[in-house]
Amino acid sequence: MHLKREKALWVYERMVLIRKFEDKVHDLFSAGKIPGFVHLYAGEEAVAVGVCAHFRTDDFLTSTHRGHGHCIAKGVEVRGMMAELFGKATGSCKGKGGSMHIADVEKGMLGANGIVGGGAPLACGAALTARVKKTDQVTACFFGDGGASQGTFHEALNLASIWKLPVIFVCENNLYAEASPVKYTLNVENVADRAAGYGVPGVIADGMSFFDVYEKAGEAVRRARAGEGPTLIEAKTYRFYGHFEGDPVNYRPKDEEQAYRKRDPITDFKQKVLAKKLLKADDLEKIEKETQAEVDAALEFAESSPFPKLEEILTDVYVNYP
Amino acid sequence: MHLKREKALWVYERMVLIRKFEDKVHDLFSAGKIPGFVHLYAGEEAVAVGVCAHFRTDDFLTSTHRGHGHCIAKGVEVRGMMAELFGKATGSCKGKGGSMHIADVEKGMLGANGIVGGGAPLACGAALTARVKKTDQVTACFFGDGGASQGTFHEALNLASIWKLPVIFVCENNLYAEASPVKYTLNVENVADRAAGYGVPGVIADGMSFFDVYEKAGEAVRRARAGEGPTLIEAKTYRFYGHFEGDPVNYRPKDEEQAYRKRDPITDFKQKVLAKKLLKADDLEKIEKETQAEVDAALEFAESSPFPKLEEILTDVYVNYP
Amino acid sequence: MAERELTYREAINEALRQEMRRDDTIILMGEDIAGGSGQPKELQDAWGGVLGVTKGLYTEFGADRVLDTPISESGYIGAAIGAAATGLRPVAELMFVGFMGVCLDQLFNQAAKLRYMFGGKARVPVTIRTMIGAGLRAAAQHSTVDYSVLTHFPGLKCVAPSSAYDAKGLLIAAIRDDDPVIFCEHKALYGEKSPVPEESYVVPLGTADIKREGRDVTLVAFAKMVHTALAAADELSKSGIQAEVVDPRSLSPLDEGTILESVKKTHRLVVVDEDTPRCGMATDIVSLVSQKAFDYLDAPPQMVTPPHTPVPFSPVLEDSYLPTPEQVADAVRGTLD
Amino acid sequence: MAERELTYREAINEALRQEMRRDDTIILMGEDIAGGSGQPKELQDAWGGVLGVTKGLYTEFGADRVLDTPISESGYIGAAIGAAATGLRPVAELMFVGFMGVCLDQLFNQAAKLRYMFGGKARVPVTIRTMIGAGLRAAAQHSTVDYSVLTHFPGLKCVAPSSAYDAKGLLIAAIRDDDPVIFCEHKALYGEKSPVPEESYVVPLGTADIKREGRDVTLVAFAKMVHTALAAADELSKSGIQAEVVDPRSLSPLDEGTILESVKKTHRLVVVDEDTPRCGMATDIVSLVSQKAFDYLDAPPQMVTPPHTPVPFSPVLEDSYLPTPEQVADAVRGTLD
Ligand SMILES: Cc1ncc(C[n+]2csc(CCOP(=O)(O)OP(=O)(O)O)c2C)c(N)n1
Ligand SMILES: Cc1ncc(C[n+]2csc(CCOP(=O)(O)OP(=O)(O)O)c2C)c(N)n1
Ligand SMILES: [Mg+2]
Ligand SMILES: [Mg+2]
Repeated sequence: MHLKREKALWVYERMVLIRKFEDKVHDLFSAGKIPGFVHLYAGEEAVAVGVCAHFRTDDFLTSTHRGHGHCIAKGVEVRGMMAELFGKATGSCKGKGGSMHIADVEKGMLGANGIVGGGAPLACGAALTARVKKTDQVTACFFGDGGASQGTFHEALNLASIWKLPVIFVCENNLYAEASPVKYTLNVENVADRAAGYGVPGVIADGMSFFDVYEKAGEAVRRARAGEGPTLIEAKTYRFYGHFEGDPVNYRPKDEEQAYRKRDPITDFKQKVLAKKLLKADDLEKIEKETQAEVDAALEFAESSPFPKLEEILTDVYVNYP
Repeated sequence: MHLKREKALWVYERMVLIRKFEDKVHDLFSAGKIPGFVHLYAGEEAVAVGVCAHFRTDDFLTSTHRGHGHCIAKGVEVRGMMAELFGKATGSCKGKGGSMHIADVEKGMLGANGIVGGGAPLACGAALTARVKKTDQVTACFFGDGGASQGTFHEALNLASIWKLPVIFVCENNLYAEASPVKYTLNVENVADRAAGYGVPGVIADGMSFFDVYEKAGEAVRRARAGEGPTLIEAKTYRFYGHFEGDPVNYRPKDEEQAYRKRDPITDFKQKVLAKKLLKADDLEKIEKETQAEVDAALEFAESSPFPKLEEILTDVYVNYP
Repeated sequence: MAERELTYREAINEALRQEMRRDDTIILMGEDIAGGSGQPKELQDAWGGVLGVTKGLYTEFGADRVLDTPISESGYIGAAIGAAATGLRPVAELMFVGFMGVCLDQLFNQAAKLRYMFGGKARVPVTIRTMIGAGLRAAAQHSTVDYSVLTHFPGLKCVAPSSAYDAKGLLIAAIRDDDPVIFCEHKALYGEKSPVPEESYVVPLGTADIKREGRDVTLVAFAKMVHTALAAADELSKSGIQAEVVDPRSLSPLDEGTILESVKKTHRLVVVDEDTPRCGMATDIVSLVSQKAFDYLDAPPQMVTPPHTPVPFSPVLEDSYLPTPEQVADAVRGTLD
Repeated sequence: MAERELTYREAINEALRQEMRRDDTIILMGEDIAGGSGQPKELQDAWGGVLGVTKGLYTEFGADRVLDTPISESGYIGAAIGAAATGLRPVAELMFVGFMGVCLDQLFNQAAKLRYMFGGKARVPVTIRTMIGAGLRAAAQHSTVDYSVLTHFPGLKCVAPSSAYDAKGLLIAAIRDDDPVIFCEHKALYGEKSPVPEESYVVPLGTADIKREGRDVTLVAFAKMVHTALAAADELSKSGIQAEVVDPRSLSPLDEGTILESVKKTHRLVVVDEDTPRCGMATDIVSLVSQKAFDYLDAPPQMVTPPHTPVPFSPVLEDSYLPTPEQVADAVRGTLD
């Protein structure tokens, strides 16, 4: 699938921004500066960016506990995200949600989700809104290989299939759910094999390759916008860090980790766009600098922001409360 | 698959007993003698009996809201069942459960279930007991075409597949879930098509033919007893009455109903065993008389039985209560 | 001219119809709320809900706005929630409240918490209609009220009308409300009639109603138990005891003021609730009054509820499982000794 | 010789280990309760639960008795229930109580009701271990206690230990009990130490413990809030106020006697609960005492709970969301005015 220069710049910028953001968060967590349960997306950048490269701001996505990458790919600002991780009043959610509930509804990012499988029904709902309002908006539903065992995945896929909802179910199969390997939790080779049971196309993408995800997501998005219904895409990927920050990662073979590190999606993209002469080394360098600066600025912003006022505990429970 | 004379007698007796029981309950409900939500199994006899013909008393099954047929096929006594429908103290559940919760754990009948999909996880549990205790007991999990949309079906099938549990998932596809046709609730032709997504055999049986169900269930039971894991069997069938008693059944084409009535599984069995000379007309007549007498006696038993004492409200909540 | 009367069932149907005519972002979802979807036209709209409450709405508003769903409550109720967060105003039916166990996550972790977790940057104007209550010989899984649980969760609102009038006004209020509201319909009340204005009106969430005035004791009761309390009040009045019957109507938010005012007047409280007694609405009201009107109470507050058991099937058991007017009257007399 | 001390985490682990050695029908199920299942041996038993509580049990008892599960709580918890009904004694882990929404049906409609619906002809000896509580910056879906909901449902039992000693004894009692028991582990207590006997012992379900004696006010508190109440009692004793701290330990069944006796002695009640205030344990205890010990109360009973809101993420918010010893002490002083 052909990529225009401008889009290619955007793609590189988003992928690198995700990586630098996550690397920074990793360091901050290790230094004890960020509290809570934090799940990093580093290594999986090609998936979120490959899908969202087809998206408009008014398209939607639902995410998971591992949501930072989806946010950034959908255009959520990193300063608000970083402030959120610090629990600051300037965070995307005023510090009330934290990493597992980071969201930006205006940007179409309908929330990370602390419940595995929790987002799948919500994604059908966003798609239903588009259908009832007769727009051509599409919705992506990201979930993990672990999430593929949840009942909500099945229910949502069935619902989307019978109503031909414009949803793209994107399984990020990173081989593990916490410390459980997917070969233990599934009796089939591919999550995509489940699509046939719903009369829906099931597609496997190389989640370490932006171009492969981009191409397969492109067809899924086209189908969805055209009213042809949902697609299930399984992106085979890998997370570079542990399940959550603090995880000793003692359940993965070291050689497996190394092999995947060698298939870094950012390096892969870089090599390909340079080889194709789509972008120049200068472009890339500039982006690397700018994204680093953006992350640094986000950190400064977060650190210098105030904590929420205590009254904030009581607000935002209801829109209308007598 | 070959059937011995003794087994054939048993099969005919069970199928006819189910039919006569349900016909009687239908009349009793219409006459206002039985209260509550009552879902009749008439028309689907070949499924429960075709599966349970392979079963021992120490095998298990989980059932649905439409449970009378499963009970009878598993050997539960009809007098206790009838008394239960009347809410009498002599009922299988002392009158506390009623039609939707009829059960007989001693007979391996782990309960009708008022929750669509509620029995599937329980079936995995019974199978797990067999696995842990290293017995060769098997468990059948009956559910409807409507139940195939529930998350629990997916979760249970996945669990059974990875643990190779001795479960036979039996989908009774009677074309409707309440007033909703299966072609509306499913985007695939067959529920059995879902099996491939779990690496499990998916088999279609003619639910109006005892012999077809019997044969396919036989292989599934063999697999299960041998530790080869679960099977999904979809039996295409039809319910002769409404969804529940009182249903005007105004959502089904009349010619469809007639066509299925013509394929009555009891008539079908009768014709085949007579043609094969497996049983004689006398045998069948005797069974018809005896089962009628059994149902009549059950009714008399139920009607003459006392209601539970009011103290019964408070018992059986816990085994141990301080 | 005689006031027009509607049944509770008809009042709900009318509220839905009027609101759907007014606002085309309102859609309905649920199992067989039409019935026969996907069938030839003459077989469609066959049921209008399992007890006929939504009858005719499919015919008027069509398949785009009245959606029969597969049996996957997490899926379609979650979809209603997602649709609410993105611009629709769905009314989803959970056929029986006893099915909440298969979709609770979408209710209490998603609908209820999204707005808070997102720092106020989302709204979830969804209404969940659900049937509650015993009395139909529907046994343990189909007869609970369990609204106490839904009231427990911050972020949800929960209402339970006792009359056709309240049903219409509360449902319209629920639909227009920008927060998730659980609308509990007592299935034994569908046939109850009361005067119901034809025009649209709102019973604001969080407003209690005094169904009968009295000076001697306050009976706080919910849904069908309002009728039980009224019957008890009738009975008591024969012996000169004037009971005031307060129907909170809305469990969350709760109109604490009306309850406390009543108790400050009567000095006695009996709560009549169909939910089981542990951590339920009855304990909620008793503890409210005990904390905030302690000095006005002349006798220990009382609860009349079913026992801490599932709902039994047998008619004889079910009938004596539910609070009766006699039990309520006895409890009242107890507070007057 | 000094008494042996264990952490709350170690006490739970020891209870599981001792019971599993004693009874081979006990199996464990849960997500990553071993971790690394299906991997080469050296990568197995990697986690022992997300916070290490079940560490080493897989190594000792093997994959047949310690089962890692896929993420399908309805599926595997339902399987634990089905196994319990057919002859095993499973201990299943629901990682966080906030996940109950994805499996509640199996808990409240199946485990809780099977015995009743079947007229006493089934028993469901299953234990569900689950983590409760705030304080770890885990935000709205991973920080609730919500045991009030589980206490509400007839047929379930529910316990919440506050010390390592109670944790071991209550877990052994829960496992041996023939009814479904929800065993709530407060995640902020895992590191708390107390003397724990090496031998097996039982803390019977339904027995409260007086964690501190006093004559002036009764503090009823649960799980981590027992420590908050004890801190408040320390503080109050400086000004001569002697608070009695009652830890019910078991929420259902509830030891009403010990609570009522204490209030009859002190004449004052403050309930300290981490659950939100509507239809919760706090209202349950306040209403119990108001009904049954009304004449002994010299002041309105008080509740100290978080507000009716989800749990906020931000550390500053979360810290002031939870009841503090100061708030408890203030509430106590309020009852003494
Ligand atoms: C309903 C539910 N069950 C369990 C968990 C705990 N949990 C959080 S993330 C996770 C693993 C998810 O694995 P996967 O879906 O593969 O996503 P990944 O972390 O690999 O991106 C688990 C078990 C949860 N958050 N929600
Ligand atoms: C969780 C749940 N949702 C909805 C219902 C209401 N209900 C009872 S039976 C039924 C239809 C079931 O259809 P199917 O599974 O095909 O079984 P059949 O009645 O055809 O035998 C429905 C929707 C229920 N009992 N439980
Ligand atoms: Mg994964
Ligand atoms: Mg069906």
